Order: sequence, then structure tokens, then C-alpha cells
Amino acid sequence: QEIRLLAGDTGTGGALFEEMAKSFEEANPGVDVVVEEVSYQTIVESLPVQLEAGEGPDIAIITDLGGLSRFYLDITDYVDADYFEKEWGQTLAWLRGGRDTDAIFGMPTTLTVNGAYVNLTLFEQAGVPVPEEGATWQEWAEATRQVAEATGTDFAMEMDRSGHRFASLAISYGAELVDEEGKPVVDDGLRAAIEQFVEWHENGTMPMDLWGAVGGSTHRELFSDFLNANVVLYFGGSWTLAQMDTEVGDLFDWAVMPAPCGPSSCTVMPGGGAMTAFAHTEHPELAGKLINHFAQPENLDFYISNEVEIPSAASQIANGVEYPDASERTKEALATFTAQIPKMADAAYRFQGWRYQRAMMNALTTRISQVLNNELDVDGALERIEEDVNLAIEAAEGQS
Amino acid sequence: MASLTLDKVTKSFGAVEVIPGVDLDIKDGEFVVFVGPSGCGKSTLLRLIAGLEDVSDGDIRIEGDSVVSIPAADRGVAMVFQSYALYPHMTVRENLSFGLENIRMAKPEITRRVTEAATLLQIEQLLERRPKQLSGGQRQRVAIGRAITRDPKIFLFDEPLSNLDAELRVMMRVEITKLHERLGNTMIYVTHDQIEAMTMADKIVVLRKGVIEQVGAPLDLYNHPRNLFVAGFIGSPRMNFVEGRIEALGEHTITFAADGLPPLVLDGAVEGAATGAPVTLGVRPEDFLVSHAAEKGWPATVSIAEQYGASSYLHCTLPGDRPVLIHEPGQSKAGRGDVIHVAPPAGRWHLFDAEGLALGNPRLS
Amino acid sequence: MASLTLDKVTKSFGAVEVIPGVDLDIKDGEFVVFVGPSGCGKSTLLRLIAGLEDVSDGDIRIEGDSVVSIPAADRGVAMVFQSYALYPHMTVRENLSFGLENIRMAKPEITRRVTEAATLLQIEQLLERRPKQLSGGQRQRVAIGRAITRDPKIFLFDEPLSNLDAELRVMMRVEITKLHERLGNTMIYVTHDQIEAMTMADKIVVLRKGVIEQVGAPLDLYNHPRNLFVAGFIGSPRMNFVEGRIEALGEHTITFAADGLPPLVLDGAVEGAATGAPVTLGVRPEDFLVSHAAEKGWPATVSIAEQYGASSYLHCTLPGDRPVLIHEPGQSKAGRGDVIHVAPPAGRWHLFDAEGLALGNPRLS
Amino acid sequence: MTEASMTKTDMSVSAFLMRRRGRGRFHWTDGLTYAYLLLGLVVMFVPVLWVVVSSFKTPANLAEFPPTILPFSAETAVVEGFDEPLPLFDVVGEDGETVRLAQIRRVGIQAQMIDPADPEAGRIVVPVENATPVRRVYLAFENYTNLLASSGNQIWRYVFNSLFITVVATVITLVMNSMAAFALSKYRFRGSNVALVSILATLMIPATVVLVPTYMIVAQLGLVGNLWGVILPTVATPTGVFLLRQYMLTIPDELIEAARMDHASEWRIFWRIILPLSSPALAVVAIFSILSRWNDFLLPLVVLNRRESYTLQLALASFQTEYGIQYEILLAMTTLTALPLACAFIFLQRYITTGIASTGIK
Amino acid sequence: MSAGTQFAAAAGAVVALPARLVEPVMYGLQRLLGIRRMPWVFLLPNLVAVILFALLPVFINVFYSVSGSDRLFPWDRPLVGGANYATLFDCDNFLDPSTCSRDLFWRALGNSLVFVPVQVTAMILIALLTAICLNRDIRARGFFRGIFFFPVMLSPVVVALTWQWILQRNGALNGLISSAGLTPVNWLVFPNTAFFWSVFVTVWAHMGFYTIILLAGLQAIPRDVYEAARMDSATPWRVFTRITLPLLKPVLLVVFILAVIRSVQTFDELYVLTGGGPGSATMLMVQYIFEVGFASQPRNFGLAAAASLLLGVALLIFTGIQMRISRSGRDD
Ligand SMILES: Nc1ncnc2c1ncn2[C@@H]1O[C@H](COP(=O)(O)OP(=O)(O)OP(=O)(O)O)[C@@H](O)[C@H]1O
Ligand SMILES: Nc1ncnc2c1ncn2[C@@H]1O[C@H](COP(=O)(O)OP(=O)(O)OP(=O)(O)O)[C@@H](O)[C@H]1O
Ligand SMILES: [Mg+2]
Ligand SMILES: [Mg+2]
Repeated sequence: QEIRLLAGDTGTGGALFEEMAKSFEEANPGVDVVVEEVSYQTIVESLPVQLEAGEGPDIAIITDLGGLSRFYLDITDYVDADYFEKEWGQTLAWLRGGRDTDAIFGMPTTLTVNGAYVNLTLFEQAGVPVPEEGATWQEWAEATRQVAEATGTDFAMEMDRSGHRFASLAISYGAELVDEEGKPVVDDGLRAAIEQFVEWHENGTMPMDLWGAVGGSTHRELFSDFLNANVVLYFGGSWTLAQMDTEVGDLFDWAVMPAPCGPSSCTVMPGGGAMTAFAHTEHPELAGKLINHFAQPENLDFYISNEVEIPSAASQIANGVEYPDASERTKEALATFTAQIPKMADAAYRFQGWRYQRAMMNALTTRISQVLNNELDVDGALERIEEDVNLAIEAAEGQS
Repeated sequence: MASLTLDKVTKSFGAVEVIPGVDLDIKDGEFVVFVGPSGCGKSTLLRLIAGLEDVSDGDIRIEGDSVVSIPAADRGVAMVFQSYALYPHMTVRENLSFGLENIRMAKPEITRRVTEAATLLQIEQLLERRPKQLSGGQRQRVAIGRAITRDPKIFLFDEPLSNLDAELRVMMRVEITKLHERLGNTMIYVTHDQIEAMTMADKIVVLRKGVIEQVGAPLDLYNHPRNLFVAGFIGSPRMNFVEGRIEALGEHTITFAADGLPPLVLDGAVEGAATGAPVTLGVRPEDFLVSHAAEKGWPATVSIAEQYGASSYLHCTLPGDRPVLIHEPGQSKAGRGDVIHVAPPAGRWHLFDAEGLALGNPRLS
Repeated sequence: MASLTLDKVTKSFGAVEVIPGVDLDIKDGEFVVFVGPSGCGKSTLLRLIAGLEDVSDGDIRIEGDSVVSIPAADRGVAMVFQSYALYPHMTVRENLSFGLENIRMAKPEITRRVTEAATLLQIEQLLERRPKQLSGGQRQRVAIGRAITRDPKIFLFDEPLSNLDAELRVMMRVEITKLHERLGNTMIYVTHDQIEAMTMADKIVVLRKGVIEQVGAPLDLYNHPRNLFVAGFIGSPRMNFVEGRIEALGEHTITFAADGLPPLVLDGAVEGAATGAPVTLGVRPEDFLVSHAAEKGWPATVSIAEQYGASSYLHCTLPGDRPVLIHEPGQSKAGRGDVIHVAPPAGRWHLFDAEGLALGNPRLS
Repeated sequence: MTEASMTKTDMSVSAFLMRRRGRGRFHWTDGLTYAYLLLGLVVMFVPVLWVVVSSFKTPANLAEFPPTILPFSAETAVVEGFDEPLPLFDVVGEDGETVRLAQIRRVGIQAQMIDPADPEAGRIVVPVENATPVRRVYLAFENYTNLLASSGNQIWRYVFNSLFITVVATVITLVMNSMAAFALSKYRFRGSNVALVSILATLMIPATVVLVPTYMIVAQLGLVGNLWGVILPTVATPTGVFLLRQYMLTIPDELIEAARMDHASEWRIFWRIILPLSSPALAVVAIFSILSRWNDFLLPLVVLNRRESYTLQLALASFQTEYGIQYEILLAMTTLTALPLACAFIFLQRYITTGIASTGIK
Repeated sequence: MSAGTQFAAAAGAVVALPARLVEPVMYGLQRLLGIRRMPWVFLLPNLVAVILFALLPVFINVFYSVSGSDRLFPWDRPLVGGANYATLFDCDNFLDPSTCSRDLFWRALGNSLVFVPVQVTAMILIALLTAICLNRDIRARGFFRGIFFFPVMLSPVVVALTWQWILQRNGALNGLISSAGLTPVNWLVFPNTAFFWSVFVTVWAHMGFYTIILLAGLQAIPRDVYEAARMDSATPWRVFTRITLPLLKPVLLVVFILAVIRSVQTFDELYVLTGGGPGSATMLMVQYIFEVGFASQPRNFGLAAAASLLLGVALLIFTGIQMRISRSGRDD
């Protein structure tokens, strides 16, 4: 009996699971757990198509939690359901993709959090005080602009070209993005966020390279700008920590900042991976049990601490996790990231668990880029975002 | 070594009838040459015999057995193509043995046959070369060798020498004749070339538009063409023709007249001639007797005198702007603008009636 | 219409010297033919004159003016290529006028010249066709027409007839000769073909390996070849050669002997002959006198008798397995296996010394 | 040979360039030609060269602007009392003199330095703008070793997969396309035009557009994750059939007739006569097949869902993920994947031109 | 040629064994079916592959275009009739893409309509110029040929990454510009420059292919025609316009059709280089189709298929017209 587990090839993920699976194999003779590392692109782009065709692995660690919902295997019967509910109550809902069910579809592995990296050295050189926790996006923009001016840095702020990142800003500005029924919401909060965003691009706070220069739903980032001290604040994600630590070295001081605030809230977007089994598997019970095995606290701790990731289980968040190999700065940053979790808005959670989240995010990137290039005005963009998502929903449900 | 019979063979390509119906008997061991103008169906006929095309109607028999439904490879005929069709990527040896390997002949037997053919054609030292590394004549020999190794009953040649230069052509012509004498197989040979037809054939078949005009030994055809077409086609340079009429019939002479020309008294007599009948007089260039001084025969103005060294050709014009070509042995003294007088000697002329058919046989000898 | 002088012209391609040095004078209005074996540099010489290649050394003068540094287009020469090199995408008219348009000649003048050339060559009705739609002879005519319209001082032809079939070749040959007579331009003509050289030239230039072997009028070369090479090269079929020695020198006779052959007494005398000297005897096929009965001359066994109709070629073997070709006018009675006796008549033979140079001039006439 | 090489050495470079091959004088158009070709050399080749050079740069060196032409890295020195080697800097002191110091730590605009020659002298605080790093040319082969290591030493597996797909698909393409081309060029039969047109019409279908249905068919055939799932959909190339057919049309029919008279079966005619004779065209088709199979990306991305079946291109792409682009490794990988092709090309370029010329596209 | 044969020998060795197995089978088939049916036997493998992996997908696409949902298997998909087409054509004013429901489709179409002619023209002009230069009697001809062909071998991803690496704000090009004392330009940020570089990079990557084909075409023009033109006092320019161009026409036509087809299909390079941006300035048809049908979630196969069929029909009509024109040109 063979169980195939697909893991993205970032970090050391695959190897860790392989190690943890050993004890499972010992406990269940004749079972062979094959862990395969694939590129992230495979997980995002080809795994869904494979699943459509009834192909693919038995288990995978996926990031589009809601979108793939209908392929999941219900593992309620094979796991300690109460334990799961207790540890991951919120994120389990994401896996249900808006379906009205209590089924358990998997185990969230890690949590990721969007966040802002700030070049402290530049602040220091400019003699501008670093905004405190609770500072608004506008205050941050103002401060970083001053720093950039004073130090001759190219740009004040940058943000990954990703709908997920933008959603952080949008929700802080009061955008709902999705309502309880799973319908897209285009409201004044979103409008305000987009207007703000456009303004920053127009006045040079943000460079056009990311959101301006790229079209469609293409993901783009320019983290190298931050590493080269070309930008004061970079809004990215918690997964970049390791790279920061190794590449910046002692070139400058940096830190992760608490989520900037908008008029509505001080939230960032959560994200993360979850380990799910798929309905087409030939060994549902084994798959379920394997997930349950990984979900055991000792395995969770082992995994999170080695991976240097933000934990997803409630108890871990509450108790903290030891990161024996991480540097001081990283631990500090991780602590900051973890501290954002309780502050996240409901809308952020709802959006993260929405089946059509990706449709909305694609619409956001596409349309905002068009606004930046004067192909649309903000009203037009809002209209189209709603239209795009509705069309996607209709198409997906086969009634277009 | 076999006889071949074509029995009312017809062939059409789509709606076009290329061979309207050919009857022909070829005896065992004969060397038969097909000649005829381009497009007259010589190649088609050969390919029908080879089995590369299917007959539309009629029958082909080899040694009395019908072969129309037998595939080309099994008819026991071998073909030498105009372009040789040697396999360019194989050595001479492989070219010779390919056909034998295909019928899974034993290796030693193949070697024996290849060596034999190579010896016969004196290409032993070329066996490991590729066709590209051979001269035209050598390629020709290999092509023949390929046919020989198959030990066919009938050899078919489709203008095998037309790609060679003049000198080589003469040589290969002689070699093929010798080969025929040595092997004694039936051979059918298609050519455009007068000389080849005249010198190689036991029997020449003259074709026009898919129809046989005359069959016979070379000198028979040369001396006694059955009609205008054959008369004009056989012989190079071709026979001179003058259209006119019979003015008078003597006992042993015929007086031929044409507008603007002095009447010419021909020695000899033919059957079927009638006074006043419109006829065409044909005289071969070498049959004109030339007198540079005496005013006997037709006056011809030399427009070009071509000196070949061994002989001379005088391109002349008869009155009435009739071009006529005269062959004089040796180095002629006539030059451009000279007027010479020409007339055919006794019997060395041909008369054709209005339909183009030869009137009897004038030759005295 | 111009004279042409080649003054120590040499040409090398890289390290290979193709023309080691050629001196030649061509007079205004002459028709000069270059002949020689393949690769001897005929085309190269022509292209040097045309200006398509640059001379390595030496001088080329047209009407006394050096042209070596003048581009091809301005030398006043026109070239007719072996492949015709017609512009395939232009009509005949465009082909003819392209060169004239290039020099910005006035439209009416162009039309005049094209019409003139077309009339001259009888291609008026082809003017709107493309080269693809023309027969070989027609293309040839267009190629010549293209040269004519440019009204060149010198015409250059590089084997212009080699792509035509035998019959057309004869026709075009005559036409080019006529053209030369009409236009009177200097023409230089390269060919492989014996007959073309013999019949068209005012002057033949025989080349070997880029060196001129002999220059002269066709019959001069035919009758008085300066050396073995020219003797063997001029004349078709080629001269028969027998190696031997001079056994005795009479006053008006020379006795020639070769191993295994009865000594042959040749009528006529040459300078520079010495008793016992090794020589080569050359006799042209048509110069052998054949006696079918009398035992005079060398005995020759007929291996193949080729009947052309108008004449016959006897392929014979002399004792000592020496092949010899004999030309008999008319239809020979000799057949395979017959033994005939052959000898050259007075003066119709050539002797060459050990270096291959002709010994004086034996011809009596 | 010796003579030729001697004359060559005698010629100055300009004479070498000015002289055209063989004969002729230097014409102004030759000058233009060389100018154009040199421009082409810069535009076509320098970018690639740039990537190769860049692949030998350290990440820090890569990030510099303006970029350095050669790969540099900071010079380091081992200083007593410090475990790690320290980077060296040339520091302009207040007196205007330059001293070479080792940097211990940099904080913002100031750096703590130490004199490597005299560690006892203690730490010196230096403003950053007065210090320039001491650098030397350094080829960062570690980009390559890291690449090999980070792929878990599976790189050979990817190479094998790529090679397998390329070779097998190319061989099948050649055989299948030439069989089809043989049928379409050497037989007259009803339906040949329809077959030809339907094969050629597929030229118009962008692979991207039919990716999903193609994947579905592959899935139905059970070939997902299997190298054959990438090989089979790509073997029936329309251009291959077209090129081979054009070429085979030039092979005289008489050869086939001769072979038929030689008792050869149709397959033997194809295999022993036509195929060897088409080798120039086969070489061209092979080259293009190799290029496109080796560089194929989208289809493998969907079909090859197991890491063990990854191709080099997929591995290359996996270095550009949502978790950041590691340019140094990406560049190294780029160089590595393009390298085999470059080698193949050096050997094959002549045959591409002559091959295409002989296929007589008309 | 000799290497061609060597190559054939090597390839032959690889397939020698299977071939030995195939031969009796094929011979048996020939016995069974007769020579007349053998062409179909030879066609069969290729035809099966074509039908299975080229024609069948097209038909599936046709079905996709009239059905809905994000399901992969046709039998899971409900029919929706022309709804997808209706969505695509839902426009107030066809001249203004922003009035359309699927404005990006129309923008992509518009971009393609500009991109294809510009890119094809540039491509052919440059390839022709290069081929002519390479066809001259020059030194190091093989080397230059290699240089111009080299990019053809690079994968589209590599090409795009290379140029992105050079064109980015801190890339080599800007390095060069700023060291020359000029102001660097952020090339991929402005629609016009981004469009220029899109054309440039795709031409850069593919022109070698066409150069080689044109070069082969040039070499097929007989030398003596040029010599005849030389004797005819033709200037280089006239030789080019009156001899070279007309004689190259058939090859140019092939190149033109291929270039157009491939230009319309441009995707990989630009997807990586510009992602269709800035905004939608360089988004071409195939990228639109890819985004709708593949990159987005949920995947709208129906809409993508409808768009791709429209594209296919357009290409088919274009090629048909081209063929018609060329044929009529050849007849006269
Ligand atoms: N496969 C074919 N399809 C249609 N017509 C054909 C075919 N083969 C030959 N023909 C026609 O049949 C006629 C006879 O052709 P064939 O090749 O037998 O002539 P030929 O006497 O050999 O001519 P040549 O001396 O030029 O070789 C010609 O008019 C030719 O056009
Ligand atoms: N461009 C060239 N480069 C090098 N060698 C050449 C070139 N052109 C001709 N040659 C060589 O020069 C010699 C003479 O060639 P040329 O073409 O003048 O001969 P030819 O007498 O015209 O022969 P043919 O009768 O076959 O046409 C040959 O050995 C040939 O190989
Ligand atoms: Mg024929
Ligand atoms: Mg020549």
C-alpha cells in the first residue's frame, strides 16, 4: 500500500514529512509513504487540473484551501475530530470552501501572514522615527517617503503584485470582499483602498515595476529591491524571513512591523498551507490516519520549529514554539507575525476561506494594473471586478 | 531468354489513350529497339512490359504465359533506367546485391553472382564505391550489372545512354552490343538516338503516338521506309523532301516536277505511280550526287558549308526557298554562295503518295 | 566589333593556378572557338574576359584599351551562359530590356532594340512568356537576344548548346553561324563539341590545363595537328594511334613497324624522321583504305560493324590487340569476324615523335 | 596546408576582414555587411553572454547597480579572535590616507572595523561612505554546486528525464513523420490531400490553447506523471511531415520502381531506400524536434506531476516560485539548460542550413 | 551530407532492433492489403497521433465552448449553447473595448492586431537583411550564422528571463545607460517601451529560424543569374529589388505564413517578460486564453475555448487567403 504525499519544494518540507512518516510506517506495516517534492507552480497550476481528471496524489499540502474544496476527502472518521476542531477551528472552515458542513477535510500545516518589512537603518540615517504599532497606512507612507527622500532611496514602499497582499490593505480600509453568502462585495472600502493605492503609485511612493508593469494575473515580486536597500518598506509575506536572514546579513538593520492600520482595522491577510487527502484515493482510511499522525502535537512542534514557520494550531500559537536554529532577529520577526494573528479581521478569514478567492484576487491584480495604466478609472475597475468574479462563479457553476 | 508477345496492348492514363493498341512479337534472344518521337509512348510500353504500369487492356505474354497480373518483381524482367536509379547511399556491391537479399538468397550465391556480374562488366575494383564516386559510364555499367545479377529473361533499357557524353556513348553502345552477344538474352531497348537504333538493333520498332509504324531490321527501315514518317525519322541527318508531282512516266524513268524547279528525271521505276499524281520525293543527304560544274540536276545555292574534317555538310537552298542538306564525303570545296548542281543517282530516291505511303520500291540494287 | 588581346593572362584560385599564362590575339569580327578537355580553364578564360573574375596577372585589352580594372558591365561584352541564366520571373521582353533599363536607356529606344532582336531571332510571338514556358531552343534564343540588345563589341558564349538535344543543337548551331555573319561582331565560343568547333569557328583555340596547345583554322588543325594532344582531340571519332618505330626511310616513303604488325610503307616524307626513332603513327578512321580481299596493309579483324545507313564504322582489332576504328562510306559489307586489310593512302597519316610533337607535314596535297 | 596558413598569418587582421573569400575587391557593401554583422553579434550574443557571466556572480554582486561586468566578490581576511573571515575595506581616513581594514560589523551608516595587521589596536568606527570594499574577480561556482545540492542531487534525474523525452520523442517523430511523408509523397491515392491538409492544419493550433483537452486525453490514457504522457502528444509534428514530404518529392520515383523490381517490400523501400536518402531533411527535423522537446514547458508542467519525472525545464521553473526568485541559482540553471543545446548546435549548425536548403522549401 | 548519413546511421542503430521486428509485420500487411492500401498503413501512426492529440482536442474545445462549469470532463459539463460566445461579444461598441463585458478579450485582440503586423514585418525585414548579409562572400560566415541562430535554441522561459534580467530597473541595459551618463529608463513600465521590447525580444528569439530559411532560399537562387545581372549593369539595389526579391518570393511566402501563425501564437516569452502588462498593453490573444482557461481559479474552460476557436478560425481564414493569393500569383 502506497500513499503519495505531494509537498511544495520550499524550505525543507518534504524531508521533514518523510522523517515523521517513519514512525507511521512502523506502526502500520506494509504501508509505504512516498513524499514527493514538486515545484510550487505544480501545486498551484497543475494539481487542480490533475484533480479534475481524477489524477494526482493521495495527499497534498495545498495553499488554495477553499478553491479545491470539492476534491477533498472527508477524514472526520479517521481523526480525532474534537482535537482538530479545537486546534484549527477557524482554518478548518476555510477548507470547507463555504459549504455547509462540519466535515473535516484536512490539517492546516502552517500559517502564513502578510507583513511589512522595514529597513531600520534607513530610518536611522534619515533621523525619522519609526512609526509605532497602530500607525496607519498613511502614516507609514508619509514616514517612508520622508526616509526615502532623506536617504536618496529609490522608493518608499513596495508590495508584491498579489491579490492576497492587496487584500490586506483593502480589508484594513473596510472592504468586505465577500459576504456571508459567498457573493463578491465591491464596496466603498475597496474603492478607498484602490484610490489610495493609485495615489501612491502616482506620487512615486510605490514604483510601477510591480503593479504597473505587469498585466493579467501574473504574480510578481521584487524583494531584491528591499535586500538592496532600494526601498524602505516592503509588504510581503512571512515566508520570506529565511531569505532575509541569510541575504541581508549585516548590510542593514531590518524588522517586521505590526500590521499597519486602515480606517477600518489593522489587519493583514492570513494564509497558509493545509494537508488534505483527496476523494479519489484508494486508501482513504490510511490517508486519514496519516494526517492524524502528522497532527499529533509532537510532530507539529517538530515540523514548525524546524521549518521556522508560524504555527497554525491554537495551542501552539498560545504556547509559542521553540525555534532552536533561528537567529534572534528571526525569532523576533516571528513573534511579531504571530502577534498579528489575533488582530486579523473576520473579513480576512472569510475571504481566505472563500472558494472564489482566487477569482477575486486575479480580478484585483488585473484591474488595478489597468487603473494604474489609465486603461480604466476606479469606478470602472470596481464594476469589472464584480463582473469578473460573478462571471467566474457563473461559469464554475455551469450556468453562464 | 524468352520470347515476348504483346497482344492488343492498350494503355490509358485517365481519359488519355497513350497506347491505342500494340501487337508485337519478339523472339527469344532478339535485340529490339523502340524508337519514336518524344512522348510517343516508348517508355510507357516498356513500363507495361516491366509491370511498373498496369495494362488497360490486352495481354502481355512471356514465353507464352500471360504476365499481366504478375507483379513487376516476379516477371523475370530487369530494367535499366534512364537515370540509372542506383541507390545513392549504397555501395556498388550493395546495389548489386540488394535485390538478391530481398528474396533471401543465400549469402554465398549472392557473392558469386555479384562477382560474376562485376567481372563481366569490369567493375570489380569499384565494388566498394558509392554511385557518386563513379563516372557516368561506370554508373551505367553498375545499372546494367544490377540487372544482370537478377538473371532476367528479358532486359529492358530505357534510354540508358542518354545521360552520357558523346564519346562515352559510343563506347557503352559497343559494350551493350557485346554484352548481348555474350548473354544472348532478349533485350528491349528504348532510344531517341538514330545511331543507337541503327547500330544495335536486330529489329527496330518505330512508334508514333502509341502506334507501330514499321518493324524491321535497321537497314531495311533505312532503305525501304514504309512511309514518310519512317523515312523522315530514320536516318540522321534526315532525308530531304520535296513536294511535287509526277510529270511523266518512262519505262525506267520517272520525271518529277515541282514549281520553280527544273524537272528531274529519276532513274528507276516504282509501282503505283501515275502521271500527274501529287507526290513527295525523298532523297537522303548522302544520296545526292554533287557536280560543281556541270549543269545537271537541280541548282542549289550553298548557304553554309560545314566541314567536319572527315566529311562535309552543305546546307543549300533550292529555288523556291526549299532548304536541302547535302552530304559530301571528305573536305568539300564548296563555300557560302556557291551554286552546285545536285541529283540523286539511279534508285537512290524515294517517292511517297499523297497519304505519305511509299510507292513501291525504287532501289535497283 | 572589336579586337581582343590577352597578354600573359594568368589566373589562380587560391593556391591553384588554373591559367598559367595565356597570350592570344583575336581580330575584329572573328569567330573564335575555345575547345579543350573538361576543367582545362575554358570557362575561366571566358569569365576573365567578361570581367566576372579578376585576372591574377597580365592584361586584357579590348580595342587596345586595357579593361582589367573595368567592371564587367562596362567592358562592352555580352555573355550567353551555358544555363542561359534567364531571369525566371521576368517575361522574355523584360529579360531583354532589363539590362537596357539599368543603364537608363530611353523607353522608345529600348522597345526598338528589343523588337529588333526579337525579329532577328524570330521570337516576337514569345515576348510575353516566361522562360519556364519556353522550349530549350527558345530559351537559347532569348539568351542570345539578351546579349544582342546590349549591342556588345564582343559576344561570349559558354557552351550555349550543351543543354539542347542533338537535333536542336544542329539547328541552333547553324543559326548562331548565320547570326555571326549578319552581325559581324567578334564572338568567342566555348564548347566541348567537336562538330561545333569544326563547323563554326574561324579560328579554334585548343586549350589543355590552361595552356594554349594550338591556334588555327579548323581544317588546319584537323589536317596539321601540332602534337598528339591536338591530333587526338580534334576530330570525331578520334584518330587511331599505333606506337612503333621507323624501320626504314626511303626517298618518298617511310617504313613504319610495330611489334606483331607487318611493316607498313607510308607514301610521303616528313622532316626530322630518323631510322629507328620511336614514333606514333596516327591515322584518322576515314583515312584508312579498306580492301576486303587483297592482302595489302594491316590485317584487321572486325569485331563490330556499325551501320549508320549513310556510312559504316568498323570496330576492328589489329594484331597485338590494338583496337582501331575504320570509317567506310556507304553501307559496308563487312561483318563481325571478317578480316579486312587496311592502310592509309599517300600522305593521309601523321607521325609524332617521342615527345608527341608532329614530325613535319606528311600531307602531299 | 602550410602554405595557406602561412599566408594567413601574414595578413593583418583588417586585411583578413577586408578580403572576401576567394576573389574580388572590397566593396562598400562589404563594409556595411560587416558593420551590420558586428552589431548583430552584440545584440544577439552579448545578452546570452551576460547571463552566463552573471551566473558566476555572488548574490550580493548580482544585486549591485550599476552591474559590474565581471563577477566580483569581497576580499576577506582571517583576523585573530574572529571565527569567520572578515571582509576587507579600503578606508579613507580623516587625514586623507587610505588604510585597509577588516569590517567586523556594520550598523547603518557606521561600521566597526579592525586592522587585520594589528588586531590588538582595537575596533575603529568608520563612516560607511569612507569605505570601499576591496574586491577581486571571483567566479561563484557555488551557484552551481548549490543548484546541484538544492535539487537534492536529483539533477541527474532531471537530465535523464529531459534526455529521455528528447531522444525518444525525436526518434519516434522522425520515424512516424517520415512514414507519413513517404505515404504522402510517393503514393497516389484517394484521400492523400485530405490527410495532408489535416496534418498541416494542426500547425495553426497553439499548444497553449488545447492544453486542457490534451491533458484530459493524456489522463484518460493513464499517462499522467509518465514521461510517455509528454512524448506521445508531441510526436506528430506538422512541420516535420511537411519538410520531409517536400524533400522526398525530390527523390526520383525511379528508385522506388527499381527497388520494387528488386523484390523489395514497401516497408523495405521505405526503410532501406527512402529513409537513408532523406537524411538531410531528417537532420533538420531532428534538430527542431530536439529543440522543442528539450525546451518544452507547459505540457510537462501539467502532465509530469511527480518530481521524479521532472524535466530540467520544470526544475528550472521551480526556482522561480512564490517564495522568491533566487536569481543566482536561476541564472546558473539557465546556463546549465542552455549549455547542452549550445554544444549540440556547434556540431550541427552547418547541417541546419544545408539541410533546410536541400529540403527546398518552395 | 556525410554527417547527415552519420546521423542517419546513429539513428538507425537506435531503432534497428524494433525495425527488424516491424519488417515482417509490415510485409504481412502488404500481403494482406496489397500495395494500394500501404500508404494508409504508413500514414496510420501519424494520423492516429494527429487525430488523438491535435484534432480531438480541437473538437473537445468546440464542445467546451458551448458548455459551462469548471469541470474537465465533457460529460460533467452542462450545455450552455452560445452563452460563452455571447459573453465575448457582449459589447456596446465594438470599437471601444472598455464597453465590452470581456474588455480584456477585445484589448488582447486589439493588441494582437497591432503586435502581429509590427512583429512580423520587423521579423521578416531583419531576417531578410541578415540572410542577405550572411549569404555574401564574407569571413567567418559559419560563426555569424551560428550567432544569429543561437537564440532559437533557447527556451522561451530562458529568453524572457534573460531579457527581464537585462531590462529591469537595475538591469544591465540601464547600467550601460547610466554609465554613459544618460538617465536610465524603466523599460517595462511604460506601455510603449514595453510594447517595443515585446516585439524586440520575440524577434530576437525567433528571427534566426527565419533567417536560416531565407538563407536557404537565397542559396537556391542560381549564381549565374546574378552574374547575368552583373553583365546587365544592374546596381546592387536593382539586383535586390528586381532579382533577389522576386526570386525569393515563394520562400518569403512560407516565411510570412509561418511567422504570422507563430506571431499570433506568441505566449511564453511575453507571459514571463511582461505578463501582458503594463496594464494590458502587451496582453495577446493566447495569454488571454491562458489566463481565462488555465491560470485563473475557477478555470473558465468554456470562455477560453470560445476565444481560442475564434482565433483558430481567424488564422484559418488568413492562411486560406494567403494560399489563394499565392496560387493565383503563381499561375500567371
Ligand atoms: N503517369 C502518367 N500520367 C499521365 N500521362 C502520362 C503518364 N506517363 C506518361 N504519360 C503520357 O503518355 C505519353 C507517352 O509517354 P512516354 O513517357 O511513354 O513517352 P516516351 O516515348 O518515353 O517519350 P520520351 O522519349 O520523351 O521519353 C506522353 O504523352 C505522356 O505525357
Ligand atoms: N571559383 C573557383 N574556385 C576554385 N577553383 C575553380 C573555380 N572555378 C573553376 N575552378 C577550377 O579551375 C579549373 C578550370 O575550370 P573551368 O570551369 O574554367 O573549366 P572548363 O574548361 O570550363 O571545364 P568544363 O568544360 O567542364 O566547363 C578547374 O579545375 C576548376 O576546378
Ligand atoms: Mg521515355
Ligand atoms: Mg566550363
